[in-house]
Amino acid sequence: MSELLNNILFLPEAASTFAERVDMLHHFVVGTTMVMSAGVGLAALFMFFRYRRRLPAQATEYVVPTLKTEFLFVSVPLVFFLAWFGIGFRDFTWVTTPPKDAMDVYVMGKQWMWKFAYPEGPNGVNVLHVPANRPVRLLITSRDVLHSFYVPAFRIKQDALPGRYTQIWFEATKPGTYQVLCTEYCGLSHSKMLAEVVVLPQEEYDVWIKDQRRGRLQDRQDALADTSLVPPVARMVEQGQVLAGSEGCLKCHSVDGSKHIGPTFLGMFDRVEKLDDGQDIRVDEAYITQSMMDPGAHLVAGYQNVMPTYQGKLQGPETAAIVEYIKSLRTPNVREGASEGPAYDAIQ
Amino acid sequence: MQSSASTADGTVAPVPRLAMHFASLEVQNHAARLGMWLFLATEILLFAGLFICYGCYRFLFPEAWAASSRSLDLTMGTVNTIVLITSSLTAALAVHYAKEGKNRMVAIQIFLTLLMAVGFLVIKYFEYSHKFHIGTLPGRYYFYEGIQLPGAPMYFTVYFCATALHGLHVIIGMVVLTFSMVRALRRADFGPNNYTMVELGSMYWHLVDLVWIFLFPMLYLV
Amino acid sequence: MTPSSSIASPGAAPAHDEHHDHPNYLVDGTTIKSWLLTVDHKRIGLMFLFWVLLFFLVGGIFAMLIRLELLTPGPTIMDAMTYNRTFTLHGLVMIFLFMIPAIPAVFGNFMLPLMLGAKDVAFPRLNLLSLYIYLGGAMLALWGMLNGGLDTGWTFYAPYSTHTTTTVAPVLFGAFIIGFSSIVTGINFIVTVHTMRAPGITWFKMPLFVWAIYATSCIQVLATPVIGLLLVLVTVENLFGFGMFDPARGGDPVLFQHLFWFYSHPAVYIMVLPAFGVMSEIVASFSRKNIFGYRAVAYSSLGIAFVGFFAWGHHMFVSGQSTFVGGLFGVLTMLVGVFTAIKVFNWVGTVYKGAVDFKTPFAYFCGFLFFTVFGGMTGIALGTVSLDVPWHDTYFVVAHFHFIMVGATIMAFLAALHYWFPKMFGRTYHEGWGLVSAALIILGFNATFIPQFLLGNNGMPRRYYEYPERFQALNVASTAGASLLAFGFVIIACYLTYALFYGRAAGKNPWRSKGYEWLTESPPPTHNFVGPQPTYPEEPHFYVDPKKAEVPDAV
Amino acid sequence: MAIANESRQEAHNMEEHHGAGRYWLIWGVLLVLTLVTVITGRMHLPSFGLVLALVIATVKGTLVTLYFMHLIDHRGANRLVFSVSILFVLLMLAVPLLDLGTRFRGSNPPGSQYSDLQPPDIGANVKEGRFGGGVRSHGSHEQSEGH
Repeated sequence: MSELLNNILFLPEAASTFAERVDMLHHFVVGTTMVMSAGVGLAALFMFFRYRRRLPAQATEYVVPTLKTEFLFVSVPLVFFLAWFGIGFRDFTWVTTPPKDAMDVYVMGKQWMWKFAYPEGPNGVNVLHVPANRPVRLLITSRDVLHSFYVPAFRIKQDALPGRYTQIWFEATKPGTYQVLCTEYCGLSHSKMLAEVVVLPQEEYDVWIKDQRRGRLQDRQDALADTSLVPPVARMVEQGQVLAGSEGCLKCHSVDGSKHIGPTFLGMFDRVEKLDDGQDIRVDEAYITQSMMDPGAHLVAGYQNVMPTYQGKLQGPETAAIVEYIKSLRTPNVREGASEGPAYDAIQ
Repeated sequence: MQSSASTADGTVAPVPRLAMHFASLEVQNHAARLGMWLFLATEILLFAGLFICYGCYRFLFPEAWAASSRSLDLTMGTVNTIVLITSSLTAALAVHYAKEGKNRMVAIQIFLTLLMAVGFLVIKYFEYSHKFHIGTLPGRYYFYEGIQLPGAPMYFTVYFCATALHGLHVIIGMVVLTFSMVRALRRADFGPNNYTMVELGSMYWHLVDLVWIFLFPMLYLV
Repeated sequence: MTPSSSIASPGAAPAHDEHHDHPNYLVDGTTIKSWLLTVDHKRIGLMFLFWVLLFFLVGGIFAMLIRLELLTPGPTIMDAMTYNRTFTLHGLVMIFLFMIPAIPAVFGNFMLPLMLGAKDVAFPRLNLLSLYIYLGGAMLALWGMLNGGLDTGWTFYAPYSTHTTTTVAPVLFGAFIIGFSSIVTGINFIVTVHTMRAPGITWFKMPLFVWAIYATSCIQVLATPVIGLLLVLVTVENLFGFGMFDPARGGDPVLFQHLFWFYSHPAVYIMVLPAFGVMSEIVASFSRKNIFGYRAVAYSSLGIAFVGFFAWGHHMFVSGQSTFVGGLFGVLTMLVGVFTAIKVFNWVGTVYKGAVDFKTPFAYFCGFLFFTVFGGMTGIALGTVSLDVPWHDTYFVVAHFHFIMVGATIMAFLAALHYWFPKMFGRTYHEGWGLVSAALIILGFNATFIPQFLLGNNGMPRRYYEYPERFQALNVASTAGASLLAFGFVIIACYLTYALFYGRAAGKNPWRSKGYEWLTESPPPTHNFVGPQPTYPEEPHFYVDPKKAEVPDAV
Repeated sequence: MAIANESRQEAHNMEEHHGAGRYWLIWGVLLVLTLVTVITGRMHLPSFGLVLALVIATVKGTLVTLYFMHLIDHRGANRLVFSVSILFVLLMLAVPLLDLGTRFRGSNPPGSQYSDLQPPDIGANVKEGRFGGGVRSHGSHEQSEGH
């Protein structure tokens, strides 16, 4: 029955739990509308014929509705409309409130492509892999203008706002490949901003993501290209803290302000340091990154050039995470610095 | 408003001419006032757009708002408020004298109003030039180092949009009032039955005042 | 209060009062200047009719170009940039230059004073000014369109509109100027209704068309300033970059949408409420019945005007707006639906025990009923929050608003044009061609937009230059329907132009209607009434046999 | 004929001539209120400062509309028009505020009190650029990783 209705209505395949709910309400609304409109229409047609004009200047009776009729005119539509609204709003609340155990994926719209990133990697362009039968929360952002992430088969859609996140979630029910479309007009190639969601069974998904993470280590270039997709700061800070421990930074750099082999991380970011060649430098992301890759380039006065280079040992996102961690150790009196979080690009 | 204030050309009419499509003079004046109120309602909604931008961003960035509003010159703002309220008084008095047919007094009161309007704009000019100097400017033009809170440039975007739009209304109001003044001097035909033109011009001026009465605490006293 | 006392005042219409034959307004003064500088509401209405039809043609050509481009999944007749500009201009021309002034400025201007027993609108010169403001704004906007044209969509959402390199400023500023025209017309009509009603016409004896125009004017006056401000802000933003809605500077693009839809949602009612008014007149006139539930229809116009203001957020369910506010807007949307339903039931009820004469305007009434019911019900469906999630910004929405906003309004516009053609020009058109073209247009409209409903269900987003191949069949169907529609309009243009010059003389009241506007001559003389002003003892559309008539106290 | 009565009533009210003293009195009250609002404004009252300022402004605005603009002598439609426009402003303000307050926090402008995201650079102290600090610093970030 519902299959047939879906075909008549040209609805695409329903492949998420939300799609099932939406379609149910859709059928209810369309069904009632058709029945009631047919009723009104037939009544009208009947009366057009029954009360056709017989004399050119025919006089008619003066008819006014009774209070009961008027009440009926108001209450019947009101009851139906509110019932539909009740169901619809329940479902809407459901789809905008992700369950706690949902898996996060970051989605970024960019003229004219979609980028996807998992908190622990990997990143990808225009293809999103998700496991079936597991809630997935999409945190959607944009780098330039408004976009809108739309998967017809899942019946979900959410605008991407530049520089901030919106969220929506879904639980795919059938493995397969589904199209993603952009539905917020975003410029010249708006209609070419297509992507795919590949829904894999859980086991295949696990294999896939393991492969991806291994492959990613070998393919640094790819990882570098995708660093533009930064997860939110808080998560990066956590990663950075773990990395600073595991990569050995904390053997030489303290985080409590005490002097060690290297300068302390506490309050380092945005501090003006005196270099050994007498110049001043403001510690920013560029300087920190450079110091990791080529530690001897600019030495802070009073420290030895003993730090090994991390060139090739750290991935782009890992470097960024450590920078984020250092930034998080600012002392409170330092002014709020340059931007992080969802980045925002110029439109040219 | 223009149509209702019309008179027969050339001759000095003791009472205003009734446009042929109105039933009576009372109705004509009523229509003129109602039209003016409707027009003022559109003006209120025009400013409402900016008030909403103000409200939303104030809600989001309260600290930046407080800090930025303190960077304004409260003395100048207060003086400007007093100037504008006083000009509203003279505009109201102009209507008062128009009803009594004292055309000379009408002209004097409107002239005083215009004088204060110019004063308002001059003070505003000094405030603006100070802001251009220190860099508390909208959006990407902002270069003031004193306030480094997110939202501060937004405050000045709202500030400049609101005060510029208000300033534009001051200028339009001056033009409208000038017409009444010239007529009070040239034709001197305002009287108990014929003061609609002054009344409507003065209503417009009061609206300009009204908007400033709200802009002043919103911008200077957050 | 007698008409003679007010006519006695000299000066305003120097020459006319000396004529004893009282020429009708069309021939009273034949110079170009007498038209261009007229303050007669009927002539201004006709000039509006001319321009509005011209811009309808322009918008229609854009529409046909869009449909042709969408015949194939890839590029068909233009490149992507041209296509983006075309649909933007289609929207802007149709909304700001055609739909908004279509019924109020043409038929409202012409009929409102006639229906109120007034000699003119309250501010005739402002009325003329409104025409020239409209033309000025239109010229500026057209100049901008020819010098590059903008590609933002008619919604010009920030931040795209503030950053695009196309010509945004002149077009948006043109729209801003046109807004003034709309405001002036609105103020004029409200004041006219309040102060110019003839003795005997109380609030609840006003024709329902007047009620609808009154409600429309309220919306125009209260909503237009907000879009005016927003247009200026976007223009300034585009030129100077103040950052009001720039996300990089803490600006909120969703706030832009709130302000935008605060006007643009009520604007939908500016387009459709006058259509409701026209249809109330026509159904009463052609079934020779008083309107069933007159007060309910009148109040529901005001209700739509008021509640319609606070339903704007249903355009923003997936924009990042909060879930709670989404629900609030959803409920209010349902209320608008209820008001519309009241009207529909009462129109159908009017036919009950009536005497239906199935003439061209009544054929359009049937089409109108169909489009209003389905346009309205799809609107309700879109308002049930969760269904809007997949439908938002797809062709379903496009089809929905074309049904309610365009379908219903075009039906009413054409119905009004046919119904009041004898009143305006004193001639009649060919009834047979009228029915044929009405059938063609209703069919063509359905054939154009029903496939678009299905396209939307199937998931095709709007504003797509190229589309996946699975959408092609329905797009071809839609284009075919659009051709049928265009053909219907060509027929109308032909026989109405013919009727304008060679049509039979209509006589004073060819429909034997008892609407107030038919109490005067057709076409009316310059100041609407000759000799003593008609009196209005009966309510409009009172068709009870005078012998049996007890003046009813109900309603 | 209700409307004709309304016109006449209004004309009658407007004819009733008050002395100029009323305007001077209102002016005095307005000046006093201005001083009050400036003084309380300078105290930077923590939570209700803006509210108090707006209440005073409303009182001042009411005085101006009622007496300077003679709304107190007008009836019916004029009052309705004015109050409806004020009502619309309030409702129009309330809804976006409600939206900002109840939205998913991540969707609010970064750096605002309703967002956890870090603010973009506000553009002070840097070279002027159309797109400001956010992009610029991000660009340098990417470059630095290219080492």
